[in-house]
Amino acid sequence: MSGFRFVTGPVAPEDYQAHLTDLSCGGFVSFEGWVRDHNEGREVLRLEYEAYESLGIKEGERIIAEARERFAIEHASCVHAVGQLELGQRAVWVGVSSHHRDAAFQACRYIIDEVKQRVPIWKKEHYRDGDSGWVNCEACASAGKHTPPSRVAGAG
Amino acid sequence: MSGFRFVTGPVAPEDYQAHLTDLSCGGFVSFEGWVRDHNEGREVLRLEYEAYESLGIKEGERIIAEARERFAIEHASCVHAVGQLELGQRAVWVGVSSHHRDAAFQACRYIIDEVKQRVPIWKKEHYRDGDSGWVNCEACASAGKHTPPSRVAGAG
Amino acid sequence: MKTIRIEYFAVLREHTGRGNESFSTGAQNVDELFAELNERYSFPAVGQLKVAVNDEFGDWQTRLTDGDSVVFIPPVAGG
Amino acid sequence: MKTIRIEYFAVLREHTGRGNESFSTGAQNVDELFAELNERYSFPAVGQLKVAVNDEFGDWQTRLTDGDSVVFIPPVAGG
Repeated sequence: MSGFRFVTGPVAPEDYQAHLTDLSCGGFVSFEGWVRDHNEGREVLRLEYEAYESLGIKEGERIIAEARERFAIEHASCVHAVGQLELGQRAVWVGVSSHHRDAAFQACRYIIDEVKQRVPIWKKEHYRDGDSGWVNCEACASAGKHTPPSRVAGAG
Repeated sequence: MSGFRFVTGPVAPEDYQAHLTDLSCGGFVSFEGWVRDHNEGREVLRLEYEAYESLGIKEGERIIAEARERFAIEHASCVHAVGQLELGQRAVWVGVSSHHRDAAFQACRYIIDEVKQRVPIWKKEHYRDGDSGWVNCEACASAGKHTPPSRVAGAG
Repeated sequence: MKTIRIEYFAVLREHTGRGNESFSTGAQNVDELFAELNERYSFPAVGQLKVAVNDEFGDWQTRLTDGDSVVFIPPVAGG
Repeated sequence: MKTIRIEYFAVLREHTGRGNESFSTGAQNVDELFAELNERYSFPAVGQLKVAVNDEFGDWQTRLTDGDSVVFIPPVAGG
Protein backbone atom coordinates (compact mmCIF):
# COMPACT_ATOMS: atom_id res chain seq x y z
CA MET A 1 0.00 0.00 0.00
CA SER A 2 1.44 3.33 -1.04
CA GLY A 3 0.49 6.89 -0.31
CA PHE A 4 1.21 10.37 1.01
CA ARG A 5 -0.28 11.85 4.15
CA PHE A 6 0.09 14.60 6.74
CA VAL A 7 0.05 14.05 10.50
CA THR A 8 -0.11 16.60 13.31
CA GLY A 9 3.04 16.45 15.40
CA PRO A 10 6.07 14.19 14.93
CA VAL A 11 5.95 11.27 12.51
CA ALA A 12 5.99 7.76 14.03
CA PRO A 13 7.32 5.45 11.26
CA GLU A 14 6.16 2.33 13.10
CA ASP A 15 2.58 3.39 12.36
CA TYR A 16 3.22 3.34 8.61
CA GLN A 17 6.02 0.91 7.83
CA ALA A 18 3.74 -2.11 8.25
CA HIS A 19 1.85 -0.99 5.15
CA LEU A 20 4.96 -1.59 3.05
CA THR A 21 5.71 -5.15 4.12
CA ASP A 22 5.50 -7.69 1.34
CA LEU A 23 6.96 -11.20 1.29
CA SER A 24 8.15 -10.65 -2.27
CA CYS A 25 10.37 -7.74 -1.17
CA GLY A 26 14.00 -8.20 -0.19
CA GLY A 27 14.89 -4.56 0.31
CA PHE A 28 13.48 -1.65 2.28
CA VAL A 29 14.95 1.86 2.36
CA SER A 30 13.70 4.69 4.52
CA PHE A 31 14.55 8.34 4.99
CA GLU A 32 13.76 10.38 8.09
CA GLY A 33 14.09 14.14 8.32
CA TRP A 34 14.94 15.16 11.90
CA VAL A 35 14.61 18.62 13.44
CA ARG A 36 18.17 19.93 13.71
CA ASP A 37 19.49 22.31 16.35
CA HIS A 38 21.02 24.63 13.74
CA ASN A 39 20.41 25.99 10.26
CA GLU A 40 22.61 28.32 8.25
CA GLY A 41 24.66 29.25 11.26
CA ARG A 42 21.74 29.98 13.61
CA GLU A 43 20.77 27.98 16.69
CA VAL A 44 17.30 26.53 16.27
CA LEU A 45 15.06 25.79 19.29
CA ARG A 46 11.97 24.36 17.61
CA LEU A 47 10.08 24.30 14.33
CA GLU A 48 6.60 24.80 13.06
CA TYR A 49 5.32 23.25 9.82
CA GLU A 50 2.28 24.46 7.96
CA ALA A 51 0.88 22.80 4.84
CA TYR A 52 -1.68 23.47 2.17
CA GLU A 53 -2.94 19.98 2.78
CA SER A 54 -5.53 19.42 0.06
CA LEU A 55 -3.09 20.30 -2.72
CA GLY A 56 -0.16 18.82 -0.78
CA ILE A 57 -1.74 15.38 -0.68
CA LYS A 58 -2.45 15.47 -4.41
CA GLU A 59 1.10 16.53 -5.21
CA GLY A 60 2.55 13.99 -2.79
CA GLU A 61 0.49 11.21 -4.35
CA ARG A 62 1.70 12.29 -7.80
CA ILE A 63 5.33 12.08 -6.64
CA ILE A 64 4.78 8.57 -5.31
CA ALA A 65 3.06 7.52 -8.54
CA GLU A 66 6.05 8.88 -10.49
CA ALA A 67 8.46 6.91 -8.31
CA ARG A 68 6.45 3.75 -8.91
CA GLU A 69 6.60 4.33 -12.66
CA ARG A 70 10.32 5.13 -12.78
CA PHE A 71 11.72 2.52 -10.42
CA ALA A 72 11.02 -1.19 -9.94
CA ILE A 73 9.52 -0.82 -6.47
CA GLU A 74 6.53 -2.47 -4.84
CA HIS A 75 5.36 0.06 -2.23
CA ALA A 76 6.22 3.62 -1.22
CA SER A 77 4.84 5.95 1.42
CA CYS A 78 5.62 9.42 2.68
CA VAL A 79 4.30 11.03 5.86
CA HIS A 80 4.97 14.69 6.67
CA ALA A 81 4.41 16.43 10.00
CA VAL A 82 2.48 19.67 10.46
CA GLY A 83 2.37 21.78 13.63
CA GLN A 84 5.00 22.26 16.32
CA LEU A 85 8.07 20.01 16.46
CA GLU A 86 10.87 19.87 18.99
CA LEU A 87 14.56 19.20 18.31
CA GLY A 88 15.28 15.63 17.29
CA GLN A 89 11.68 14.85 16.32
CA ARG A 90 10.79 13.40 12.93
CA ALA A 91 9.44 15.93 10.44
CA VAL A 92 9.15 13.58 7.49
CA TRP A 93 9.44 9.88 6.75
CA VAL A 94 9.75 8.11 3.40
CA GLY A 95 9.67 4.31 3.14
CA VAL A 96 10.11 2.19 0.01
CA SER A 97 10.07 -1.59 -0.40
CA SER A 98 11.21 -3.45 -3.50
CA HIS A 99 12.46 -6.81 -4.74
CA HIS A 100 16.01 -5.47 -5.09
CA ARG A 101 17.68 -2.74 -3.10
CA ASP A 102 18.88 -0.56 -5.95
CA ALA A 103 15.36 0.52 -6.91
CA ALA A 104 14.41 1.20 -3.29
CA PHE A 105 17.42 3.49 -2.75
CA GLN A 106 16.73 5.42 -5.95
CA ALA A 107 12.99 5.78 -5.35
CA CYS A 108 13.44 6.88 -1.71
CA ARG A 109 15.87 9.56 -2.81
CA TYR A 110 13.58 10.68 -5.62
CA ILE A 111 10.57 10.99 -3.33
CA ILE A 112 12.24 13.08 -0.62
CA ASP A 113 13.92 15.35 -3.19
CA GLU A 114 10.64 15.99 -5.02
CA VAL A 115 8.59 16.40 -1.84
CA LYS A 116 10.96 19.08 -0.61
CA GLN A 117 10.70 20.96 -3.90
CA ARG A 118 7.07 20.54 -4.86
CA VAL A 119 4.77 19.87 -1.92
CA PRO A 120 3.30 23.09 -0.42
CA ILE A 121 4.75 22.89 3.08
CA TRP A 122 6.33 25.77 4.96
CA LYS A 123 8.73 25.70 7.87
CA LYS A 124 9.08 28.39 10.50
CA GLU A 125 12.21 28.24 12.61
CA HIS A 126 12.37 29.62 16.14
CA TYR A 127 15.88 30.69 17.07
CA ARG A 128 17.72 30.88 20.37
CA ASP A 129 18.08 34.65 19.96
CA GLY A 130 14.29 35.03 20.13
CA ASP A 131 13.85 35.67 16.42
CA SER A 132 11.86 33.43 14.13
CA GLY A 133 11.37 33.16 10.41
CA TRP A 134 9.88 31.25 7.50
CA VAL A 135 12.59 29.27 5.73
CA ASN A 136 13.19 30.15 2.03
CA CYS A 137 11.25 33.42 2.39
CA GLU A 138 13.32 36.24 0.91
CA ALA A 139 11.99 39.03 3.08
CA CYS A 140 12.29 36.87 6.21
CA ALA A 141 15.88 35.94 5.45
CA SER A 142 17.07 39.42 4.60
CA ALA A 143 15.46 41.49 7.33
CA GLY A 144 13.70 39.42 9.93
CA LYS A 145 9.96 39.07 9.97
CA HIS A 146 8.98 42.75 9.95
CA THR A 147 9.94 43.84 6.46
CA PRO A 148 8.62 46.82 4.57
CA PRO A 149 5.87 45.81 2.15
CA SER A 150 6.90 45.46 -1.48
CA ARG A 151 5.38 44.19 -4.71
CA VAL A 152 5.79 40.46 -5.19
CA ALA A 153 6.93 39.49 -8.66
CA GLY A 154 4.41 37.32 -10.50
CA ALA A 155 5.69 33.84 -11.37
CA GLY A 156 5.98 32.76 -14.98
CA MET B 1 27.81 5.86 18.21
CA SER B 2 28.73 3.69 15.28
CA GLY B 3 29.48 0.01 14.90
CA PHE B 4 28.87 -3.43 13.42
CA ARG B 5 27.39 -6.37 15.27
CA PHE B 6 25.71 -9.73 14.87
CA VAL B 7 22.49 -10.78 16.60
CA THR B 8 20.86 -14.20 16.81
CA GLY B 9 17.49 -14.15 15.07
CA PRO B 10 15.78 -11.24 13.32
CA VAL B 11 17.15 -7.71 13.66
CA ALA B 12 15.04 -5.21 15.63
CA PRO B 13 16.08 -1.74 14.38
CA GLU B 14 14.42 0.01 17.31
CA ASP B 15 17.12 -1.49 19.56
CA TYR B 16 19.87 0.21 17.57
CA GLN B 17 18.51 3.34 15.93
CA ALA B 18 18.60 5.30 19.20
CA HIS B 19 22.41 5.10 19.10
CA LEU B 20 22.40 7.22 15.95
CA THR B 21 20.29 10.12 17.19
CA ASP B 22 22.08 13.44 17.30
CA LEU B 23 20.53 16.91 17.49
CA SER B 24 23.00 18.16 14.89
CA CYS B 25 21.66 15.67 12.31
CA GLY B 26 18.88 16.55 9.89
CA GLY B 27 18.89 13.34 7.87
CA PHE B 28 18.67 9.63 8.64
CA VAL B 29 18.70 6.85 6.05
CA SER B 30 18.23 3.18 6.78
CA PHE B 31 18.28 -0.04 4.80
CA GLU B 32 16.61 -3.28 5.84
CA GLY B 33 17.15 -6.61 4.12
CA TRP B 34 14.01 -8.73 4.41
CA VAL B 35 13.72 -12.50 3.89
CA ARG B 36 11.99 -12.89 0.52
CA ASP B 37 9.72 -15.73 -0.50
CA HIS B 38 11.65 -16.35 -3.71
CA ASN B 39 15.16 -16.29 -5.13
CA GLU B 40 16.26 -16.99 -8.67
CA GLY B 41 12.93 -18.53 -9.55
CA ARG B 42 12.65 -20.84 -6.53
CA GLU B 43 10.12 -20.56 -3.71
CA VAL B 44 11.91 -19.95 -0.42
CA LEU B 45 10.37 -21.05 2.90
CA ARG B 46 12.99 -19.86 5.36
CA LEU B 47 16.66 -18.95 5.68
CA GLU B 48 19.60 -19.72 7.86
CA TYR B 49 22.56 -17.36 8.25
CA GLU B 50 25.96 -18.42 9.53
CA ALA B 51 28.83 -16.02 10.14
CA TYR B 52 32.52 -16.17 10.93
CA GLU B 53 31.82 -13.64 13.64
CA SER B 54 35.26 -12.67 14.92
CA LEU B 55 36.51 -11.72 11.45
CA GLY B 56 33.06 -10.50 10.42
CA ILE B 57 32.96 -7.89 13.15
CA LYS B 58 36.44 -6.64 12.23
CA GLU B 59 35.52 -6.37 8.55
CA GLY B 60 32.16 -4.77 9.35
CA GLU B 61 33.86 -2.18 11.56
CA ARG B 62 36.36 -1.45 8.77
CA ILE B 63 33.50 -0.85 6.32
CA ILE B 64 31.83 1.58 8.72
CA ALA B 65 35.12 3.40 9.28
CA GLU B 66 35.54 3.70 5.50
CA ALA B 67 32.03 5.14 5.17
CA ARG B 68 32.80 7.69 7.87
CA GLU B 69 35.96 8.74 6.04
CA ARG B 70 34.36 8.97 2.61
CA PHE B 71 31.07 10.66 3.43
CA ALA B 72 30.12 13.58 5.69
CA ILE B 73 28.13 11.48 8.14
CA GLU B 74 27.91 11.56 11.93
CA HIS B 75 26.95 7.99 12.90
CA ALA B 76 26.52 4.65 11.13
CA SER B 77 25.61 1.19 12.36
CA CYS B 78 25.01 -2.20 10.83
CA VAL B 79 23.43 -5.22 12.51
CA HIS B 80 23.30 -8.62 10.79
CA ALA B 81 21.25 -11.64 11.85
CA VAL B 82 22.63 -15.15 12.31
CA GLY B 83 20.58 -18.31 12.79
CA GLN B 84 17.11 -19.16 11.50
CA LEU B 85 14.91 -16.51 9.92
CA GLU B 86 11.34 -16.73 8.66
CA LEU B 87 9.87 -14.97 5.61
CA GLY B 88 9.49 -11.23 6.07
CA GLN B 89 11.93 -11.02 8.97
CA ARG B 90 14.84 -8.59 8.96
CA ALA B 91 18.20 -10.15 8.07
CA VAL B 92 20.23 -6.95 8.11
CA TRP B 93 19.80 -3.32 9.09
CA VAL B 94 21.99 -0.33 8.23
CA GLY B 95 21.33 3.10 9.72
CA VAL B 96 23.19 6.35 8.99
CA SER B 97 22.65 9.85 10.38
CA SER B 98 24.18 13.02 8.98
CA HIS B 99 23.76 16.78 8.82
CA HIS B 100 22.55 16.59 5.20
CA ARG B 101 20.71 13.77 3.50
CA ASP B 102 22.99 13.30 0.51
CA ALA B 103 25.83 11.88 2.60
CA ALA B 104 23.48 9.58 4.53
CA PHE B 105 22.06 8.07 1.34
CA GLN B 106 25.51 7.48 -0.13
CA ALA B 107 26.99 6.04 3.05
CA CYS B 108 24.04 3.71 3.67
CA ARG B 109 24.34 2.35 0.14
CA TYR B 110 28.09 1.96 0.48
CA ILE B 111 27.82 0.04 3.74
CA ILE B 112 25.22 -2.50 2.59
CA ASP B 113 27.03 -3.07 -0.74
CA GLU B 114 30.37 -3.68 0.99
CA VAL B 115 28.89 -5.81 3.78
CA LYS B 116 27.31 -8.11 1.21
CA GLN B 117 30.61 -8.49 -0.63
CA ARG B 118 33.15 -8.61 2.15
CA VAL B 119 31.75 -9.78 5.49
CA PRO B 120 32.01 -13.57 5.96
CA ILE B 121 28.32 -14.46 6.23
CA TRP B 122 26.65 -17.38 4.49
CA LYS B 123 23.01 -17.90 3.68
CA LYS B 124 21.30 -21.24 3.34
CA GLU B 125 17.91 -21.20 1.64
CA HIS B 126 15.26 -23.82 2.35
CA TYR B 127 12.95 -24.29 -0.63
CA ARG B 128 9.34 -25.33 -0.92
CA ASP B 129 10.38 -28.40 -2.92
CA GLY B 130 12.26 -29.73 0.13
CA ASP B 131 15.72 -28.92 -1.24
CA SER B 132 18.09 -26.49 0.41
CA GLY B 133 21.35 -24.85 -0.54
CA TRP B 134 24.06 -22.36 0.32
CA VAL B 135 23.67 -19.24 -1.80
CA ASN B 136 26.62 -18.37 -4.10
CA CYS B 137 28.10 -21.84 -3.71
CA GLU B 138 28.92 -23.20 -7.17
CA ALA B 139 28.48 -26.86 -6.35
CA CYS B 140 25.23 -26.18 -4.48
CA ALA B 141 23.78 -24.17 -7.34
CA SER B 142 24.71 -26.62 -10.06
CA ALA B 143 23.73 -29.93 -8.51
CA GLY B 144 21.98 -29.60 -5.19
CA LYS B 145 23.80 -30.19 -1.96
CA HIS B 146 25.22 -33.64 -2.64
CA THR B 147 27.86 -32.96 -5.26
CA PRO B 148 30.80 -35.13 -6.15
CA PRO B 149 33.98 -33.92 -4.44
CA SER B 150 36.37 -31.92 -6.60
CA ARG B 151 39.49 -29.85 -6.12
CA VAL B 152 38.82 -26.26 -5.11
CA ALA B 153 40.93 -23.71 -6.98
CA GLY B 154 43.18 -21.67 -4.70
CA ALA B 155 42.42 -17.96 -4.67
CA GLY B 156 45.02 -15.42 -5.88
CA MET C 1 -18.43 40.78 -10.02
CA LYS C 2 -17.51 37.35 -8.69
CA THR C 3 -16.70 35.99 -5.28
CA ILE C 4 -13.35 34.24 -4.87
CA ARG C 5 -12.30 32.35 -1.79
CA ILE C 6 -8.67 33.09 -0.92
CA GLU C 7 -6.64 30.97 1.48
CA TYR C 8 -3.44 32.25 3.07
CA PHE C 9 -0.56 30.14 4.37
CA ALA C 10 2.67 30.72 6.26
CA VAL C 11 4.19 34.19 5.75
CA LEU C 12 1.13 35.41 3.83
CA ARG C 13 -1.22 34.20 6.55
CA GLU C 14 0.80 36.03 9.17
CA HIS C 15 1.07 39.15 7.01
CA THR C 16 -2.66 39.37 6.26
CA GLY C 17 -3.62 38.25 9.72
CA ARG C 18 -6.16 35.77 8.35
CA GLY C 19 -6.29 32.18 7.09
CA ASN C 20 -8.89 32.88 4.41
CA GLU C 21 -11.42 35.32 3.10
CA SER C 22 -14.16 35.70 0.51
CA PHE C 23 -13.20 38.47 -1.89
CA SER C 24 -15.53 40.24 -4.34
CA THR C 25 -13.66 41.18 -7.47
CA GLY C 26 -13.98 42.03 -11.13
CA ALA C 27 -10.57 40.40 -11.82
CA GLN C 28 -10.56 38.26 -14.95
CA ASN C 29 -7.52 36.21 -14.06
CA VAL C 30 -5.12 35.35 -11.22
CA ASP C 31 -2.72 38.17 -12.08
CA GLU C 32 -5.45 40.83 -11.80
CA LEU C 33 -6.71 39.30 -8.56
CA PHE C 34 -3.22 39.40 -7.07
CA ALA C 35 -2.81 43.07 -8.04
CA GLU C 36 -6.05 43.95 -6.24
CA LEU C 37 -5.09 42.02 -3.11
CA ASN C 38 -1.63 43.58 -3.13
CA GLU C 39 -3.24 47.04 -3.14
CA ARG C 40 -4.92 46.08 0.09
CA TYR C 41 -2.18 44.09 1.84
CA SER C 42 1.13 45.26 0.37
CA PHE C 43 2.53 41.74 0.51
CA PRO C 44 6.15 41.31 1.58
CA ALA C 45 8.74 40.11 -0.93
CA VAL C 46 8.71 36.39 -0.27
CA GLY C 47 10.37 35.28 -3.51
CA GLN C 48 8.78 33.56 -6.47
CA LEU C 49 5.09 32.89 -5.80
CA LYS C 50 3.18 30.00 -7.33
CA VAL C 51 -0.57 29.84 -7.48
CA ALA C 52 -3.26 27.19 -7.10
CA VAL C 53 -6.83 27.48 -8.35
CA ASN C 54 -9.39 25.03 -7.00
CA ASP C 55 -6.65 22.92 -5.39
CA GLU C 56 -4.62 22.46 -8.58
CA PHE C 57 -1.51 24.34 -9.65
CA GLY C 58 -2.41 27.14 -12.07
CA ASP C 59 -0.59 30.12 -13.51
CA TRP C 60 -1.00 33.87 -13.51
CA GLN C 61 -3.16 33.82 -16.63
CA THR C 62 -5.62 31.23 -15.28
CA ARG C 63 -9.12 32.72 -15.74
CA LEU C 64 -11.34 33.06 -12.71
CA THR C 65 -14.98 32.03 -12.31
CA ASP C 66 -17.39 32.91 -9.53
CA GLY C 67 -16.82 30.54 -6.59
CA ASP C 68 -13.22 29.65 -7.45
CA SER C 69 -10.72 29.19 -4.65
CA VAL C 70 -7.23 30.65 -4.99
CA VAL C 71 -4.04 30.11 -3.00
CA PHE C 72 -0.78 32.00 -3.47
CA ILE C 73 2.12 29.69 -2.66
CA PRO C 74 5.37 31.17 -1.31
CA PRO C 75 8.61 29.17 -1.75
CA VAL C 76 8.12 25.85 0.03
CA ALA C 77 10.38 24.32 2.68
CA GLY C 78 9.20 20.84 3.55
CA GLY C 79 11.33 18.05 4.91
CA MET D 1 55.31 -30.52 12.80
CA LYS D 2 52.93 -27.83 13.99
CA THR D 3 49.36 -27.82 15.23
CA ILE D 4 46.89 -25.63 13.35
CA ARG D 5 43.35 -24.96 14.48
CA ILE D 6 40.95 -25.10 11.53
CA GLU D 7 37.43 -23.71 11.69
CA TYR D 8 34.78 -24.70 9.13
CA PHE D 9 31.72 -22.67 8.15
CA ALA D 10 28.64 -23.16 5.99
CA VAL D 11 29.09 -25.63 3.13
CA LEU D 12 32.55 -26.68 4.39
CA ARG D 13 31.21 -27.28 7.90
CA GLU D 14 28.47 -29.45 6.51
CA HIS D 15 30.86 -31.27 4.15
CA THR D 16 33.46 -32.06 6.83
CA GLY D 17 30.80 -32.70 9.46
CA ARG D 18 32.67 -30.60 12.00
CA GLY D 19 32.90 -26.96 13.10
CA ASN D 20 36.61 -27.11 13.88
CA GLU D 21 39.58 -29.36 14.45
CA SER D 22 43.21 -29.30 15.53
CA PHE D 23 45.35 -30.54 12.65
CA SER D 24 48.97 -31.65 12.89
CA THR D 25 50.84 -30.78 9.74
CA GLY D 26 54.21 -30.11 8.20
CA ALA D 27 52.67 -27.56 5.82
CA GLN D 28 54.73 -24.41 5.45
CA ASN D 29 51.93 -22.22 4.14
CA VAL D 30 48.18 -22.05 3.64
CA ASP D 31 48.32 -23.57 0.16
CA GLU D 32 50.13 -26.68 1.43
CA LEU D 33 47.73 -26.96 4.37
CA PHE D 34 44.74 -26.82 2.03
CA ALA D 35 46.21 -29.54 -0.19
CA GLU D 36 46.60 -31.84 2.84
CA LEU D 37 43.07 -31.17 4.05
CA ASN D 38 41.68 -31.71 0.57
CA GLU D 39 43.34 -35.15 0.47
CA ARG D 40 41.29 -36.02 3.52
CA TYR D 41 37.97 -34.31 2.77
CA SER D 42 37.76 -33.93 -1.02
CA PHE D 43 36.10 -30.54 -0.68
CA PRO D 44 33.25 -29.73 -3.05
CA ALA D 45 33.71 -27.01 -5.68
CA VAL D 46 32.28 -24.02 -3.88
CA GLY D 47 33.83 -21.31 -6.06
CA GLN D 48 36.69 -18.99 -5.20
CA LEU D 49 37.88 -19.59 -1.63
CA LYS D 50 39.45 -16.88 0.52
CA VAL D 51 41.44 -17.60 3.63
CA ALA D 52 41.86 -16.05 7.07
CA VAL D 53 44.81 -16.68 9.38
CA ASN D 54 44.40 -15.71 13.04
CA ASP D 55 41.16 -13.83 12.28
CA GLU D 56 42.64 -11.63 9.54
CA PHE D 57 42.39 -12.10 5.78
CA GLY D 58 45.52 -13.78 4.42
CA ASP D 59 46.50 -15.38 1.15
CA TRP D 60 47.61 -18.79 -0.05
CA GLN D 61 51.27 -18.01 0.53
CA THR D 62 50.78 -16.87 4.14
CA ARG D 63 53.32 -18.85 6.23
CA LEU D 64 52.03 -20.93 9.10
CA THR D 65 53.33 -21.07 12.67
CA ASP D 66 52.48 -23.56 15.39
CA GLY D 67 49.21 -22.54 17.04
CA ASP D 68 47.85 -20.51 14.11
CA SER D 69 44.13 -20.64 13.36
CA VAL D 70 42.99 -20.94 9.74
CA VAL D 71 39.58 -20.50 8.13
CA PHE D 72 38.75 -21.18 4.47
CA ILE D 73 36.04 -18.76 3.36
CA PRO D 74 33.61 -19.82 0.61
CA PRO D 75 31.85 -17.10 -1.41
CA VAL D 76 29.82 -15.01 1.02
CA ALA D 77 26.12 -14.18 0.83
CA GLY D 78 25.19 -11.75 3.57
CA GLY D 79 22.30 -9.32 3.48
